[in-house]
Amino acid sequence: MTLEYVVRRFALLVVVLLLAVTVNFIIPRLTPGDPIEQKLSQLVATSGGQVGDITAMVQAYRARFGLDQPLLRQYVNYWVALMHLDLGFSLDNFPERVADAIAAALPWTVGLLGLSTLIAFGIGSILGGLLAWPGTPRGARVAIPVFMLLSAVPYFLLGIVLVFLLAIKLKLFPAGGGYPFGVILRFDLASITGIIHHAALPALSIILAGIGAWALAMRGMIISVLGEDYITLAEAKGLPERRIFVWYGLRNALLPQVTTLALTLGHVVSGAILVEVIFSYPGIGFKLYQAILAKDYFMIQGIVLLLIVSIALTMFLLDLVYPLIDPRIVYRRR
Amino acid sequence: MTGPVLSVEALRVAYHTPAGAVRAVDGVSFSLREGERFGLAGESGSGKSTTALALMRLIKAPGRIEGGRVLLGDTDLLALTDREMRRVRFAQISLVPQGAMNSLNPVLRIRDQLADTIAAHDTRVSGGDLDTRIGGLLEAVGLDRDVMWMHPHELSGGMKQRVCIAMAISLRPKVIVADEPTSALDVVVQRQVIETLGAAQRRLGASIILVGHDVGLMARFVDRIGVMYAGRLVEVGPVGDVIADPLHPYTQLLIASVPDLESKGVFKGISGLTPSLLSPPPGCPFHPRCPKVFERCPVDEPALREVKPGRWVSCHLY
Amino acid sequence: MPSLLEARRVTKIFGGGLLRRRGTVALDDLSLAVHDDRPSITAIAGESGSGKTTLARLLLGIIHPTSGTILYRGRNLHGMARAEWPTFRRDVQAILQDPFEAFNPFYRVDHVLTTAVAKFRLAASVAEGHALIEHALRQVGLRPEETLGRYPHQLSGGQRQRVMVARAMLIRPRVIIADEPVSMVDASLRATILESLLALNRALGSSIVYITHDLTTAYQVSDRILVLYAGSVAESGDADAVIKRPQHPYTQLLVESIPLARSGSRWGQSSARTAARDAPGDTAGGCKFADRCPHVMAVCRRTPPPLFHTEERRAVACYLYQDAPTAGSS
Amino acid sequence: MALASLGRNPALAVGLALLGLIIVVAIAGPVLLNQGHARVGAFPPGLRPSGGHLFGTDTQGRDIFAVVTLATPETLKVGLIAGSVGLSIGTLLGLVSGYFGGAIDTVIRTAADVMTTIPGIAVLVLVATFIQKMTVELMALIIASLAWIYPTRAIRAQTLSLRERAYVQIAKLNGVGGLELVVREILPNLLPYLAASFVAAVSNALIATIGLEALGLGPQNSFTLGMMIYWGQFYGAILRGMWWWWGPPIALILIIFVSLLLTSAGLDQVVNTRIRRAA
Repeated sequence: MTLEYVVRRFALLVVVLLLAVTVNFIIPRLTPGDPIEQKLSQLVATSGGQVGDITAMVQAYRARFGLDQPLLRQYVNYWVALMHLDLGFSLDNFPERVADAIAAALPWTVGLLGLSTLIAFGIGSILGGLLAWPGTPRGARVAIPVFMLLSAVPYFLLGIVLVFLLAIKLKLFPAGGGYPFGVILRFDLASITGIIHHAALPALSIILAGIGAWALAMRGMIISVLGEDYITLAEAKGLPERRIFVWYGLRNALLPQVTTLALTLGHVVSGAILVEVIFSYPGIGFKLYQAILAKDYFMIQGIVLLLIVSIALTMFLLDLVYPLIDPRIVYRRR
Repeated sequence: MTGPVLSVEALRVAYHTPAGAVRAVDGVSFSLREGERFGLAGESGSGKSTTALALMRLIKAPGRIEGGRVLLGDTDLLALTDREMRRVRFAQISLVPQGAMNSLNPVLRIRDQLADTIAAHDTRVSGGDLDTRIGGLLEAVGLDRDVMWMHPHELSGGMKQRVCIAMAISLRPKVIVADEPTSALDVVVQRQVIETLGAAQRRLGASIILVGHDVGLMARFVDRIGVMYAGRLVEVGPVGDVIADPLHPYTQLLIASVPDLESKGVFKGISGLTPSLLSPPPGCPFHPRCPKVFERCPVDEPALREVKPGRWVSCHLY
Repeated sequence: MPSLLEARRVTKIFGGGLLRRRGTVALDDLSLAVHDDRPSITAIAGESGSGKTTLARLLLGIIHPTSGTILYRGRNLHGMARAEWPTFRRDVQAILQDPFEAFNPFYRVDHVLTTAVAKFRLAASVAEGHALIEHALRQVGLRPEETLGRYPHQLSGGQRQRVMVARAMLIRPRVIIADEPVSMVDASLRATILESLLALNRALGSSIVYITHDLTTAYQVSDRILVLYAGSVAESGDADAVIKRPQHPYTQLLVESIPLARSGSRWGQSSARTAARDAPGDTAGGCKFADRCPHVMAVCRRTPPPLFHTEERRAVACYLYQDAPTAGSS
Repeated sequence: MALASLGRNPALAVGLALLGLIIVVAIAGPVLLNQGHARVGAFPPGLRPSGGHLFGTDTQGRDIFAVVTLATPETLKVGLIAGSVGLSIGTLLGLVSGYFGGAIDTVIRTAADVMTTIPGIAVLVLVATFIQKMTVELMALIIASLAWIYPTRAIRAQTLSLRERAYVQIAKLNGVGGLELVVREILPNLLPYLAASFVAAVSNALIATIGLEALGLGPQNSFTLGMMIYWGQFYGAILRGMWWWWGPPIALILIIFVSLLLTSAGLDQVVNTRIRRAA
């Protein structure tokens, strides 16, 4: 686990980015039919009128976006555009650029997903640790099946149940959306409480489902740590229960738990996206859902690319942060 | 002659496994005088380590201390509440663990692991003079002061065991229990670590219980030795006498099977299988493998009796 | 007559990948030969990290040397065609250290014996094979009816190790590499295993390479002892000479550290022995034992000492004996 | 021996029992059911659950009980196909790279590492969007294209550790080599891990399927539990409080996942006792 480790992880990041961009570029071109042609024919069908010769319109559009050039050239153009953060235009509400749409949705997702995942990870890990700790009263063990149930159900299904119970039946929370209707968002108390009020249910469903999974994972790790010799010596030293639990138990069980976080990031993000769909929460997930409905191909490509890149970057950052919590991993050649 | 520092009376420990109750320690009694080095020798499955851990009440499920008393001075450790026991641990009776390799918390610096031991019992000490005290402890076990800023993975096996010794003497306890402290170390480092333990113990005036299977090591270090077999003490006495003139047939075979540098190519072992602790043989547990077995042996269990001054044995021959 | 199995100037370096400058040198220019005509028992003694297990794996052909060659009947082992390996396997067998992991938990203990009989075609019929197995088990002090048909976890460590020796006996190899065969077995049970090793040597004429960290059993079992330190031979010679009159300072330290039951001084009287470097220093050139050596001289730190032949069949890699002749390998 | 260990392993027993029940219902259901009830307009729309219609009807008059009975086998089919395809590829790659190592191992390991980083949903969305006519079988194959990652990593890790075991060395010394060694010595000890990886692969596949369907990317013309939820949400059943439309599919999905989780927890116990017994 030395400098070689860092270089290997960075190489992995680069490979992932290359693959993501390539996959993103190729898949739409593999499938039969031309997205633009479909979009135009769909427009024609819905608008009912006779709108001239579709094929001519398609040719003009393809020339405009360089789609008539040889594949390799298009690939290079795609990369060049990416460098300028230009993800092309949204087919659905042209001339909006994909990059701008994503930029608008990103903060909502980062806020909702980032916060609730961290909360779920923190609370879940501590509860899971307590569950396995012999010091905890026996009664707490009843929580295990509850956590099992929670971790079994996919995030967004929990979301549906919460919407029905807390929003429709008890009317405690709004049933969807990110902020009160018709409110211009400013940094004032009203908007902030509005946002929090709307984010409550989606966040709750991510947290509840997340807590179950993290608690069970941590419980398993604490059980294996309990068998270690340094716990026996810590007890032999007469240390207070709390210190053993935190500095000897949790602190060591945290290491594999962070690795699991890094490995399951993809799964966590996927779940959260679907929560946004259920709550029509204005984040990237909901944008993706709308883009799928409207067959807005370039928007879909942009969002998918962003997801892959952001997760790969986060995993790389976690790998860099890891040595801070595990002294055995050292970059400098000791 | 002041009374014994520690006296163990009829200690019993059993592990409740799905296959039944394994009687790991089945009525062990011995006493420890001040400053004395007492060796608890036995092969695997004899119950020696379980006895050591039971003294510190570190037996975990499915193990349970079933009975007996452990008197440190005049307090019975087995009767204390968990809170009271926690205060006694390392302050009165401390432990040098067997697997030094992973007995130190891998994510904490050596200083923090010594500091929390001291702070758990002596909350007045803090900051500067805590560091000087820790530095002194490390030097007392032959380590450089700045080892305290290192993490366990940066130390060799021998150095880690020395840190454990420093921990064990940090609160000046009356009794140190060393559970096979050097079985994982190479022979050269083993001697250095044992001599360090001996010097630290002598300077502290504490008594030591050395648990182990290496009879040679016992001969070089302890004053008195107790030999365990199938969860019971079968012989106790001054180490020189026991090795020169072993009384119990098992001790005789055990000492004979220890290879030495005299007789070459001649091997003496003990035939038969180690006894099952789930259903130990009736009467004397060694009778199925004992060359001197006679009709009484499989019938009733011999008690540990003092057959000669200072020489205890549990065998019907005497 | 070429040697049966030989390591000629073998070096093995692990790691040393892309970024790490140089890997760990497990074995450094070591030579050892086992001859077929006069079966002998050679002990390879050394602390953990001395490279003794690496030597075992090299001799068994499990790993490749970084430099130097492993010779089987004079031919480079790793140059041989796959078809010739069964004969090598028939001649060179092993007894491994860990009795608990040497048996596949999925099968009964018989599996390891019946496979040997089948693969090496030791018996014409099943009945004959069974008889061979029962005979081998009795030779190592085990009753077949108490051993065969059982799962590994139903036998004790000592019993399992004896089944391993029986496996070697079945195949009647020319050389057995015994890698710490008794280190995980209680002293009282070692006798039968060490006795059966001697029997293998005397009755079946198999040479044995006995690898151990315990000099006392090395003295008990072997004719010659090779003391390894940090991948190189520190001293080699007849067992009596090496143990009773050790010449290399490291061997002296090893012998002096052995706790003997019946003789020797009391330990723990003198002041605490400081933890002088208790691991081999990675001094660039020079003798690797220099940091821990009470007789270290200037020359010791410059170039690694060659093997000096101080007496008949005796070699010591130490400048204290630099006036003795040096002549090739031990 | 198997029954005895089930006794001491309640999680596995309950898990397998539940799974068995679900599979029986999934097979028997469509046969016993009058499939006509599931057609549009079969009954008045939006009926609340009642004696005649256990789960009421949806906005297009389909009897929810009938739809759910038809949907369950389809969803299970996707999970099982994707799971088994994923497992067989994963086992093959895991065994090859774990046992033989070298260049092939680096290739497989890097591929698995890279694919783990990429969130499954993103790739699946991309692929599913561009497929015109989605069917259950096609859905299974798309998901199977990612289902091999987890088993490959799990089996490779296990093979690496088993390969170093002393009994494998002994087998080599006994003259056993190559494929025979893998099959006779390594594979038997892999069985509990294979079972655990299969359960994991199936549940991951189900999560992916239901996720895609919730985005409307599932098979349009056949009933699956995920699509039921999608159409329910699409027609505002949640906002209009028609809990009997999306309730049953969620309940069934929950039961399926809980049974898979219990089975994998039970298998972990089997794996640990085997290790404890071997150690």
